[in-house]
Amino acid sequence: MAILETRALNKRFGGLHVTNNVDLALEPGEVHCLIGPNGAGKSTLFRLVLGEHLPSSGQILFDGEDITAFKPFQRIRRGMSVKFQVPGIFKALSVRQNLEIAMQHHYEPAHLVAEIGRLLDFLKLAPDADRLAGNLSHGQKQWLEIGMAVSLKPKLLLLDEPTAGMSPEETHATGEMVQRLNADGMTVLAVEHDMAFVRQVAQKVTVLHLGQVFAQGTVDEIVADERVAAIYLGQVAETAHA
Amino acid sequence: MRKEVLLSTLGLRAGYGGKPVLQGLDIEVRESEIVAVIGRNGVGKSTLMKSLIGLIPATQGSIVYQGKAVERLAAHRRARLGLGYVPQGRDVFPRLTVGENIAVGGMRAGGVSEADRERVLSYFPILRERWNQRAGTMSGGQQQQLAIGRVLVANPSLILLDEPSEGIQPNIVQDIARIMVELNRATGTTIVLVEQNIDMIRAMAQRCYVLDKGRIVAELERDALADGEAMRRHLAV
Amino acid sequence: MDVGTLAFSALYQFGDAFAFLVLSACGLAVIFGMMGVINLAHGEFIMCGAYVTVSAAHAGLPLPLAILLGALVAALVGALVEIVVIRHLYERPLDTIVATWGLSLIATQGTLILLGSTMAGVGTPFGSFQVGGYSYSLYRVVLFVAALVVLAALYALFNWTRFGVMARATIQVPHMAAALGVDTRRVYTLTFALGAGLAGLAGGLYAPTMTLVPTMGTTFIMEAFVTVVVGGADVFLGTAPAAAVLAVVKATMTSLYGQLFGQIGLLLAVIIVIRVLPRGLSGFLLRERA
Amino acid sequence: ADPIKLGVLEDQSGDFAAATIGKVHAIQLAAEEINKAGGIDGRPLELVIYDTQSDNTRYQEFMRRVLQRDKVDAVFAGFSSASREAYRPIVDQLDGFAFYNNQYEGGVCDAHMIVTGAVPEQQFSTLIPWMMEKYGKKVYTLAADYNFGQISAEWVRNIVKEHGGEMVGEDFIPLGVSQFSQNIQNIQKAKPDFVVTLLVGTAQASYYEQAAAANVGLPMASSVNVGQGYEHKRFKPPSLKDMYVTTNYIEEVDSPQSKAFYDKFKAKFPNEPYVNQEAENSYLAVYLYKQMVERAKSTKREDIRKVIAQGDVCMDAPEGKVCIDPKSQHMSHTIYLAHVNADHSIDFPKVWQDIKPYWLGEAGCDLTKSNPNAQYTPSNPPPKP
Amino acid sequence: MNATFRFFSRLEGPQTLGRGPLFWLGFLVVLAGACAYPLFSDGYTVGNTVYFFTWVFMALGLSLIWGYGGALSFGQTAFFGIAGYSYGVLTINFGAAYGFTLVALVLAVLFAALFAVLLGYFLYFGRISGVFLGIVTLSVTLVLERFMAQTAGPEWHIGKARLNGFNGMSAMPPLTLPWPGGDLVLFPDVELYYVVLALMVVVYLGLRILVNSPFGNVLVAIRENPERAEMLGYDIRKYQLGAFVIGAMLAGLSGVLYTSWGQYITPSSMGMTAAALPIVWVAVGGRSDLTTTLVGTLVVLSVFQALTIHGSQYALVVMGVLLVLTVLLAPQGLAFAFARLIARPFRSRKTGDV
Ligand SMILES: Nc1ncnc2c1ncn2[C@@H]1O[C@H](COP(=O)(O)OP(=O)(O)OP(=O)(O)O)[C@@H](O)[C@H]1O
Ligand SMILES: Nc1ncnc2c1ncn2[C@@H]1O[C@H](COP(=O)(O)OP(=O)(O)OP(=O)(O)O)[C@@H](O)[C@H]1O
Ligand SMILES: NC(N)=O
Ligand SMILES: [Mg+2]
Ligand SMILES: [Mg+2]
Repeated sequence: MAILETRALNKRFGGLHVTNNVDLALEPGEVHCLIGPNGAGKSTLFRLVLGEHLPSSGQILFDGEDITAFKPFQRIRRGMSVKFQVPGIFKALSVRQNLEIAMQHHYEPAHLVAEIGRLLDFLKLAPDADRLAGNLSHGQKQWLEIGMAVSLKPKLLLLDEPTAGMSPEETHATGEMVQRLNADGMTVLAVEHDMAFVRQVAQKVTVLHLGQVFAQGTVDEIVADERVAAIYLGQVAETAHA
Repeated sequence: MRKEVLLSTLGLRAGYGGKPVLQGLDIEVRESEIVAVIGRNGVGKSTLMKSLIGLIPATQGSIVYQGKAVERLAAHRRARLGLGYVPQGRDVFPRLTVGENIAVGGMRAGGVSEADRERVLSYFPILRERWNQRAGTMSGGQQQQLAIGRVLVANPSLILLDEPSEGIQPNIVQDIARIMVELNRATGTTIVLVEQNIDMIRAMAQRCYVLDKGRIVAELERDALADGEAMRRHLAV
Repeated sequence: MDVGTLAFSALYQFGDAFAFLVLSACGLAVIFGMMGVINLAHGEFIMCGAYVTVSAAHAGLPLPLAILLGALVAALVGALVEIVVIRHLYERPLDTIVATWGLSLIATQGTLILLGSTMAGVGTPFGSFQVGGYSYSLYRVVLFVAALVVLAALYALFNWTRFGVMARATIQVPHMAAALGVDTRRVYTLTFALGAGLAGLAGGLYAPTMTLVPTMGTTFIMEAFVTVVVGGADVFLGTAPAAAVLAVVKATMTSLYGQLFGQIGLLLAVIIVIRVLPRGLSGFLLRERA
Repeated sequence: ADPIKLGVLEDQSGDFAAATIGKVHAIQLAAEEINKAGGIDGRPLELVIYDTQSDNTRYQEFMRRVLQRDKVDAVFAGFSSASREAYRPIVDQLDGFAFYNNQYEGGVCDAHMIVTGAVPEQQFSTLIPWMMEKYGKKVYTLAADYNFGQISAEWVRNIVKEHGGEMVGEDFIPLGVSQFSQNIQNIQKAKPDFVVTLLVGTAQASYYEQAAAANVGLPMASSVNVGQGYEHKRFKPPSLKDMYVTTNYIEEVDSPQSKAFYDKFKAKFPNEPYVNQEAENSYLAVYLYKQMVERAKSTKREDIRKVIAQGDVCMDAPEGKVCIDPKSQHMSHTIYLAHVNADHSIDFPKVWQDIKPYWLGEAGCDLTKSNPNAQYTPSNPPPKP
Repeated sequence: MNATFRFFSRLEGPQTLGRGPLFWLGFLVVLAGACAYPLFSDGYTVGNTVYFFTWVFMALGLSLIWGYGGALSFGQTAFFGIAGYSYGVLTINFGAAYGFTLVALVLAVLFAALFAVLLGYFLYFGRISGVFLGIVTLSVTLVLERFMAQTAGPEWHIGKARLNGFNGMSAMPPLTLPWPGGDLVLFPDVELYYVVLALMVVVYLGLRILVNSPFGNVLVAIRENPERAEMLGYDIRKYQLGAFVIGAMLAGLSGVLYTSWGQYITPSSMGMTAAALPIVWVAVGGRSDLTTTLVGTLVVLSVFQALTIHGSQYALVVMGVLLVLTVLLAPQGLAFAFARLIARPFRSRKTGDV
């Protein structure tokens, strides 16, 4: 059974049909990448899945349960979590407190401090633990938000452009982290424009275009697809980090 | 023959409320050059850009633009001298329409001419399509295109680009690189580029500073840029 | 009583309420809508406009000029206040509540000390006219027209002029506006001065019809806030329809059940409108605009 | 000798300041005169003055302060009835002695209080029949929507009915309202012979200007305007034309005592915009206090009340002769009918001598026998024994 | 010993200023001073101090809603008034015997809570936020004021209790404590002082525990970024509602104490000026901390009163100037600015590197 499934999902903003009859199914344990041109509707699809937007029509199922009408927090509690495209952190709180707020209901109070410490190390934010999160650099904010999302130990992790603003090195490290989480059984759905990252982690790729599923397959199949190259990748897409 | 220096800093120091980030930076950007600045996350690349445009004050050192010390000038004055700035994270005006965002971009030049607007819209056709959409409801990549277009309409003589490829689909990244290079060739517009995307750096930059912990730790000339491995090493310092 | 008389009187009452709501609110709306500053000294700018107008009229200036002078002086005071106080608070808009409350204390009590507890009025110009057995004050019609003119001028200013776009950009992302060459400080000062000047204009326009005391501004405050809130964040789209809706509510309730219910009706209308349209009427009008 | 201390709590700032700064000045004037003349029984009078800022909580704070910290012998306090009600429990609790020198809606039956202001039975039993006789029997009331306005309107209603008249309308206006277009229309529709305006506060006074601008042109009657807020001085003529007010004093009162008082007042406070009835009430209250203390040879409240109980505490005030009624501890007054002319000058078509504050006593308040510390109204009278 | 330590550790955290043995030593010294002070003072000063104390609860409640939860409630006085009137109605009808005044106190606070649940549900579940929340709450309190002001007529009564319009309701008994050998009537004097002081300490410590608990963490998170907080799985509306109701109960407690203190409650207690005052106290003190709110409220109240006593007609002008200067010169509040200077040895809260 699919862990996440959308059925004939539609979203309109005024005259704009942004999500157009999307059927998408995620198998448990897979790393699935969602790519597509700017404005294709990727972030919108995320927001629909998370309940930030309500669909104009269609259904969303999570773990077999129809969650279409659920409030966002209810969906999170059933085992999703998310890193947004624009970093969403608690700017006026310390990095440590950011993590504490994320983790306090998922760990025993006795273990909380140690767990936070481990995560801080993992995120390479230990030296910055007591700084205000709002004062981190852009990339550091991305890391912090990924850390918060991961700390919920979700079944399904949604990542919207997790590596935007990261150096190739860090992008790679993020990829490795995704792979590790996946190895522990987490399902991941990631939106990315960085094909190196997609190539590194994706087991399956869906291309969204004009709100519709445009193509689907393995990374190799997608990269080889000339139609995808035409709308999205361009000619010399793949030389650098292949 | 070397062109004249358009922008230079000497011993530039800047930071946030008493916390120093830039630790005495000397850079030189010559007329009609495309210079890249690279470095890991948090080393101070964006801080450099912000202090060049004047969004944070220089605590020490000087910034000379067109032979004139500008480090004490307010941001809007520097903009009026011809500096354009595309920030990291886009910062479009969310409740203004696309068209109004473009109009604000042209403010320093006293208005947007028909020709400039058409030129920018031809670079980014989505902006024409969404002329009356509120910028805050555009997708991330669309906003990034708007942020770039908004600066280009005013024909700045120096553009500060902070990670312009962020969030942009691969083929448009290539387009942007191409547009910038063409612009540079055609009008002599000078560009300072902060990027993590090696392809883009290589496609655009003629020279490159490597930044670490608020200091310049290396300067790479054109040929060094060709060496992908070396570049990657520097980005991972 | 015939239908025409009835219709005219309903229209007159509506127009009267509408004018009061619009003129009370527009200064506050500009400052709140554009700058996010909740100006609790709004009433004192109104008082300032009224006092200047009346003093000038006593000194022999023709009333229309006196009113404009009132607006101008209020605008200048507003500019000064912006430069000395408000400018330093944009990062923390809620603190402006306290600061402007302090300013309002200074203004009311300062006026009391300097100019005494009351000021003699100038009398309402233009006399009255008769429709179907009722006589009406012609000046109230002038107020209604003034309200329409102010609305139209504001709309044009903010949507069709460079200043308007600049101001809105500055309010939304100030550092970016500056980086694009907008002199944000000047925009702030001018915007605040404009709001203060509009408040002064309201004071000047109503001065001939009211008691002049240092606390006179408070009688405008409730209507002003209610209108701004019902209008929502986009003041230029919101203020006019909000004032229209509220004027209907107020005029109807007042004529049916008296002034108390006119007032309570206004307040309840706010609560209901916000519940139904959490972002005000302008939020509603803009919702589907792509 | 030890001074006698008098606490003064009046609003010198805020909404009510226009009508009350003069009260403080009147008390200062009286105290200065008394001290020049050797004080009260040889003891100088010392004033402890606080600005209550038109704020009820300040009355509560400062009433405690004057009674407990400053240990004053008596307090002169309050303009609005709400402020009086705010401090009254504290006066009762701390067993103080307070003078309320203000015209009000009447009905306070409290042995800790002396009221020198006029009450509705004094102002309306004179005003309303006179108006009905002169202008006709159809009456419209426009009143402030709170205790003073509602209770006064009730008096008007009762008196109009007693005299065979008809109420053709009643509008109540919340305090602070300044816009009257609808009320003006209501009045025109009801076609009364005259309008009783019981409008309180500076905002509500805007009615006169607006009614004049709409050319309502009806005679008006009031117990509160002109005498308190000197609207005829503040608005441009002829907006108050044909307004009739019953008041126990205004500066236009044309008698030698009044002239003398007015001249002394203006000499000491040349910038005073107007000497209103509350200023006179406050002024006479100081002299009344002097007389009572001297007769009681004590400043203790119980001793003073024994003097009052004799029923002959009277004096010649600027308005004329006034006396304290022992049952209610309110005052009898000379009531002037002030008429505002088109040019806002005042004449007095009628003067009533020695009008008693009869209602409380008749209704059953008798402070010589018991002290209920309560406020009554015609529709909520004292329980019958 | 260990238990004591654990208790104190729950009182501390990143959400509150002041921690460590030194801070608590200072706290105990201040508390001891507060306990001893009536012995050296007169009835007026003690009664006046109680008067100041009565407002502190409303300020602490607003600090919780606004400073911690990020929702500016401009209508705390509505709860203040509801509880004050409820106390009046209950005690006028049922008297003060058998400690009923305490029952009335609890019931009155519960009425305020009930009203807050209704209003809060309407607000938060309707997703009203930002200044709109402020204006709706202000409107509510103004409606109550307008309505109560016109209840002068005899038809407006609840049981024996006349609402009595703008003039306000009086003649309710003060709080009484059942006491062996006759109830203790809590007039504004030493007895009331100790009762209110005890209440204040309990509320202060209780709120410290609350804001440093996971509940407090989430509240602060909502203030910073409600969307993110929701995306961490928190039903933010419930947390906001919780804080709102607690804040309302504290305002209600202030209302009851005030009503009992002066045996009087008036519609003006819910009016515009009254509604603005709590915001001033809290903002001047430093809204994002309980201690600064408490200290700031007491400072503002006493400074303003002192100014009114000694400042003659200039008092209000000086108050205005002080407010403006405070906002300009002490951006995080007066108490915070002082605390930063004085509390260094107490290892003040880490605020990052701004
Ligand atoms: N609230 C809205 N009102 C109108 N249009 C909207 C709204 N939100 C999104 N859109 C439009 O919907 C389309 C899809 O946006 P979305 O953010 O999902 O794109 P995306 O695939 O994530 O793109 P990107 O790669 O640039 O982030 C865009 O054209 C955008 O302009
Ligand atoms: N507003 C701020 N206040 C305080 N410190 C800040 C602020 N912005 C950035 N910093 C700090 O300054 C340092 C440099 O940040 P900067 O944004 O310049 O890095 P960057 O090189 O652009 O990184 P990235 O590649 O992640 O964008 C970092 O340590 C960051 O935490
Ligand atoms: N006592 C009065 N007029 O309120
Ligand atoms: Mg997106
Ligand atoms: Mg950066």
